[in-house]
Amino acid sequence: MREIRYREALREAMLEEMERDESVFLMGEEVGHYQGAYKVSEGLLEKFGERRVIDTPIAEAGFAGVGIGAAMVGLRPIIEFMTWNFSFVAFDQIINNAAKVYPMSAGAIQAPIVFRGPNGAAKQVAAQHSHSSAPFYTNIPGLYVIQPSTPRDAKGLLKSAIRSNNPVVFLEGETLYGVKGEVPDEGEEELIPIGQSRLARSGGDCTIVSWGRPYYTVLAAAEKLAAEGIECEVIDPRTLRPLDTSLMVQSVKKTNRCVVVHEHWPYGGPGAEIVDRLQREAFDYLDAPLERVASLDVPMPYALNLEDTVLPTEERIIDAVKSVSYAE
Amino acid sequence: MREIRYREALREAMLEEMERDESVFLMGEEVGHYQGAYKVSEGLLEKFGERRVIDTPIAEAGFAGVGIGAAMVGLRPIIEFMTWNFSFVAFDQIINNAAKVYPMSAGAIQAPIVFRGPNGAAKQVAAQHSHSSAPFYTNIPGLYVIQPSTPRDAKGLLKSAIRSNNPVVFLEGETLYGVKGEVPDEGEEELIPIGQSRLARSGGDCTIVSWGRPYYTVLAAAEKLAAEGIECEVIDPRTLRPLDTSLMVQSVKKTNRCVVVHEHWPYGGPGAEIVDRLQREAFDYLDAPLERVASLDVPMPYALNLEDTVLPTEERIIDAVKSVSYAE
Amino acid sequence: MGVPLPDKDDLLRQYRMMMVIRRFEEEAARNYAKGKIGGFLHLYIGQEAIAVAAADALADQDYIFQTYRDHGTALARGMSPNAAMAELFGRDTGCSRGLGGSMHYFDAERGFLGGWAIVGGHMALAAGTAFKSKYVGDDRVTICFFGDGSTNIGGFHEAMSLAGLWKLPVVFVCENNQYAMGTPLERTSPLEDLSIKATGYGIAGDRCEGHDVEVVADRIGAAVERARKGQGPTFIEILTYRFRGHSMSDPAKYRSRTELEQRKQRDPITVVRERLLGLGVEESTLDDIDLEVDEEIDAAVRFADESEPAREDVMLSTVLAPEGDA
Amino acid sequence: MGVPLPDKDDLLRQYRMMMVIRRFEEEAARNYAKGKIGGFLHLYIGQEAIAVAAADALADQDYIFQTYRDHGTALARGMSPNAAMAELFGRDTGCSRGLGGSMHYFDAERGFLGGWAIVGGHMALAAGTAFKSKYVGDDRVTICFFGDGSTNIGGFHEAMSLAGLWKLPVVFVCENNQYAMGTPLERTSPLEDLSIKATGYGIAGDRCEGHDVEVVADRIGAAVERARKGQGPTFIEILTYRFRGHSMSDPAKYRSRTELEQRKQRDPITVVRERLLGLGVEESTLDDIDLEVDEEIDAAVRFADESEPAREDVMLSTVLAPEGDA
Ligand SMILES: Cc1ncc(C[n+]2csc(CCOP(=O)(O)OP(=O)(O)O)c2C)c(N)n1
Ligand SMILES: Cc1ncc(C[n+]2csc(CCOP(=O)(O)OP(=O)(O)O)c2C)c(N)n1
Ligand SMILES: [Mg+2]
Ligand SMILES: [Mg+2]
Repeated sequence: MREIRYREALREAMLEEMERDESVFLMGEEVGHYQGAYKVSEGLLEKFGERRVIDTPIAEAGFAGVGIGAAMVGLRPIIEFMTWNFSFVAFDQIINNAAKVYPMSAGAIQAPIVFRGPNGAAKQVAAQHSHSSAPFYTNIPGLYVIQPSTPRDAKGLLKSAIRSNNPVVFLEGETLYGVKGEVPDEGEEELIPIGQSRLARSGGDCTIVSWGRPYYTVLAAAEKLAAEGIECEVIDPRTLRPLDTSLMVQSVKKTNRCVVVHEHWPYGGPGAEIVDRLQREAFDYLDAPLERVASLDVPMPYALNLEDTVLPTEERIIDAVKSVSYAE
Repeated sequence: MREIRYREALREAMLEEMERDESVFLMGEEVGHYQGAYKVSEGLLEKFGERRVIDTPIAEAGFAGVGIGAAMVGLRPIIEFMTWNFSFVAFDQIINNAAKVYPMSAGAIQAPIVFRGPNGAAKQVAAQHSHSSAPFYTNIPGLYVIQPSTPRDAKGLLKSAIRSNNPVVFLEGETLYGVKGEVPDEGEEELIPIGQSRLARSGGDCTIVSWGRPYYTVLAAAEKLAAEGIECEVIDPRTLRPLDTSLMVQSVKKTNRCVVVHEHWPYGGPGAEIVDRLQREAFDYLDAPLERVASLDVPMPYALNLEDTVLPTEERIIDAVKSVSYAE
Repeated sequence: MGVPLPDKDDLLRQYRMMMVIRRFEEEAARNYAKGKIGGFLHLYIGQEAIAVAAADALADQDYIFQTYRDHGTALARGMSPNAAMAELFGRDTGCSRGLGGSMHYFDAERGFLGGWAIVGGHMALAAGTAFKSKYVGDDRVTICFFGDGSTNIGGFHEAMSLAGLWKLPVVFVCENNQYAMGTPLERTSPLEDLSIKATGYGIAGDRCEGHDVEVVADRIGAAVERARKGQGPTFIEILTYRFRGHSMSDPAKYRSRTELEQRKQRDPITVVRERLLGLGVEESTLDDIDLEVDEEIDAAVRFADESEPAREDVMLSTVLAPEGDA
Repeated sequence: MGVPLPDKDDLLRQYRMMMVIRRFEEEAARNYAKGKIGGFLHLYIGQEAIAVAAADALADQDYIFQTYRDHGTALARGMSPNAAMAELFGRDTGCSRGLGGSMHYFDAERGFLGGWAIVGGHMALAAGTAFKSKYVGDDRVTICFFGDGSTNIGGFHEAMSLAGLWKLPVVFVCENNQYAMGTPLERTSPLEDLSIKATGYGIAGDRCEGHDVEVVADRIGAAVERARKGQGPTFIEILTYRFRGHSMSDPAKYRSRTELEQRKQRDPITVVRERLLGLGVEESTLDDIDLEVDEEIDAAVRFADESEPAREDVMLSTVLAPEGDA
């Protein structure tokens, strides 16, 4: 295996799928000539030309809709939102068109489309540019919602998303683009199935479920906790909808406690859904209430000192693990 | 107390507040000359004139934004969405403007605005017109989200919402508009505080939390269960954000079990949030996992026979209560 | 404009189809009153010439998008009245197997791509199918219908902007029936002539009366031809009128009886009937057609009524498409 | 156009303000490089004449909305460089107490109502404050700035539609700096002249060059006057250019050095400086102004640097406004 960055992993996924299937194209703001606002699509225009790598005007609802329409008649669009914050002007297209055409037509018309782009806080980009969108999209039947934490998952899941016959919301992370990780060597194609969680770290004392940016904070916290004698088992759902709780339940049956750590706001969303599912599916095994470490319930402030407190911190994670472990 | 319909209760709230405060106005599609798509605003145009009861073109993002702008400089708009389904084209205005201007300006500029209209399924209006919007709006800090079940709550909470200095998402129900209930007599002003739940029925065996349309199904189910010897305590949160769990926790400490019944889709939302909070706040008192009865996880079908199965049914509620009660 | 005028047979065929639509919807209204049909039901009565003209102007492979007011367009395109009526009755034999209802007709084989109920929401989809035609180089044209009330919403603007920029093979047809629900156009637009908006998108604009099927076919035909030749999109405003309320729950009190009566003078069906009589067609020929249509629609009602209800397993299995080899 | 030409003193004042903006942003860029400022930083360098002209055309009570490229407009309106710089440094003394940052400047007392970062999202807000002026009958005018790249999005369309329909006292100023991030206008618009779009909304359209503060003040002034007289909104396209990249992370490789150099020939500051010299103002007078401005901006940086960081209690207590007597 080689080590590449998350950004490169995404690019490879798109490149391979575009080479494999002529019906796949990439559309969005600055994806072509500018090489992508975050350089995820670097080089793709040169390789595939303006027909398949399409720069758009600023009209998210419009080009999301164009993608859905094209998908309805056989193409496989990848629609890049420069960030998921801008998907909110296209929210109706996703909930009412992408997620509805297959069911409303009773299965006559599919919408194989991927909406992707960076999600969540970057660094100091403030309230309008720091949304974690998973709570909005995971509620909606008819969609898949994927949020990969590692380069390998990013690549393998994006490839699966592009080949899926259903609309996929694919949440990346601006702060993850530079993360390096192992990815299968060239020529070794890996498709990671949608809807399977992954064991990221083994441990018998406490289960932590986490994904996206805080996933790395969790891994760091787990090391510190291990040094104090608390071994955490870390599970990454990878796909948020449909949610695969099998590994989580298995783990909780062993550890008897669990902390869910996520970047989105506390109310509802995958965080609450995971708690809901686990308290039901592992009720008899829980020695402590399920805890959550979420972003603080405030719009993201600009100042760095505050942003750092809003996002899930190592300290808050460690405290939560200790609290459910009745430690200290 | 007199009995009036939910629709009339809302109308009275608007009328009284518009009489009281010149800065309150009503804006939306068909609110004036047509007397409201669902006749909630009937008579208001005649009473207040075109200056204060404003028919708009079909441009939800536009008139939602106009309302927010007007609120920023001292007016108190009531923006009617003909249904909340149409708020999705205005989603960005609500999340990025209404909910953000006060925090982003560090408290310099308020946005006292009410967005209101019918939410959830009506009858056979199919997939694009049957959304339950609470999961989307409750996630967002900076908003209040209110979903009253009874005429009295509708009136008292709408009045509070109009007087609030914050943006309020006010979710009504097309199928609730005709519901009759007691409301304080004319002249007896009642402001129901935002953020207080209400005990709707007392019982010692099982707690049920419910609101909106299924609230009535729950009350009916509770009668049937009572006949079988299971006494349910029913709590209506009324305000979904901020969520007041005090009565729920108190009740669960007594009944040791709880079922949450709601119209929105199962993944996340207030349903999961309530479970999350209760398993934490009443962990030691739970004799069974918290159960949820939700809308089925499908886009709403048109056919009535199917719609009836998608919405929470009496049967599913009774089964859930029995299941957490380990009955039968 | 290069499109040949239809001859007598064409006119007869068009007459018949308009009658099918009219009678279909009259029966639908009756069955709505009886409680056999639920939800929203938006009738197209008065606007039939547009659907029929458009169907004539299009080729078999073309794509069609309509709003919730979609029965006429679907029937004109060739959807069977049986499948259309069964959908309204919520039956498994319906064109959307009872899952879509009146507002969400689909007939994928005929390129009828819905039935959409969010104002402006379907317009970008139409730009999308046109985009696909450009992408793969087929010579399909997409036609997209919407109302006068739909020209203020963002969805309209973005679809027009992208179609204009990319010169997509799409025809945007604004069926201006003067009202958006209860709101007359003059209360939502400072412009009386909506086709002026085309200028802002650098696309061709056109405008015509909608009661004469031949005129409409001619004008839509010209736009379709432009699109097919790669000359880009057209925005056509067609002036029409709906004789019924916005939907079944609307008594349409916002307009005068006189206005309605005046408009009924230009009932597209009467117009074509009179033209046919003028061309020497026997009254009895037309009456025979009427009878035949009556029977066809009655049969559709019976078919719908006798069909199996929509199925739960279909509902549950059509939330997500099966995965397979992409 | 009814607006008197500014005299020498006015020009000197305008020159000074343009220098304040220019130097402010140059310092901001420097401090961004030093890591004192984070997030996105969009510079207005090259466009200063517009902000200064607009400030002159407006009355004290008027309302202003700008995009994320908001420093110039806020400073021209009278925001102190101290408060502006402290905001970039994320300090409690900033104009948004460190919560907003570069993209979300607010100065409610001066009617500067943000600093908005979603393209098109603020335009309806501007229609809203104008709506309020009509509602209460005050004679305030709202001005709303946005870029050339913002004319394809729904938010633009809906704001223009409503403002046109209701004849609201608002002036929409499109600062056409030729690029939306890396995309030149010709790749997002089939029209070269964006002001044509005004026609589709039944509102007044205008278009002018943006490097000459006097011309811009004149044209915006006329539009403001129209709005104040109740004659409805105006859409003005002002042709300008940004000398820097879209934001600090953009090296602006998508344009040629020649193009940039050509545009710098029409630097609005040089233009006004030369005009002043032509009017007989001494070079030394201008140099004195420059020095004064340098000191003012240096002081602002010191002020920012020495200020207390943004406060957690402020953040937590400004999510929701306190309730009280409404
Ligand atoms: C975004 C949105 N807002 C509101 C509605 C409710 N609504 C349905 S049809 C309609 C009127 C549309 O009028 P028009 O576009 O003229 O079409 P017509 O019904 O006359 O065919 C309205 C307001 C909707 N479906 N979608
Ligand atoms: C809805 C939305 N989409 C995308 C973006 C990302 N974005 C920020 S500025 C910008 C370019 C805007 O160009 P223009 O309107 O010409 O303004 P300028 O930056 O040139 O002043 C883009 C694409 C955004 N902020 N909002
Ligand atoms: Mg109409
Ligand atoms: Mg620009």
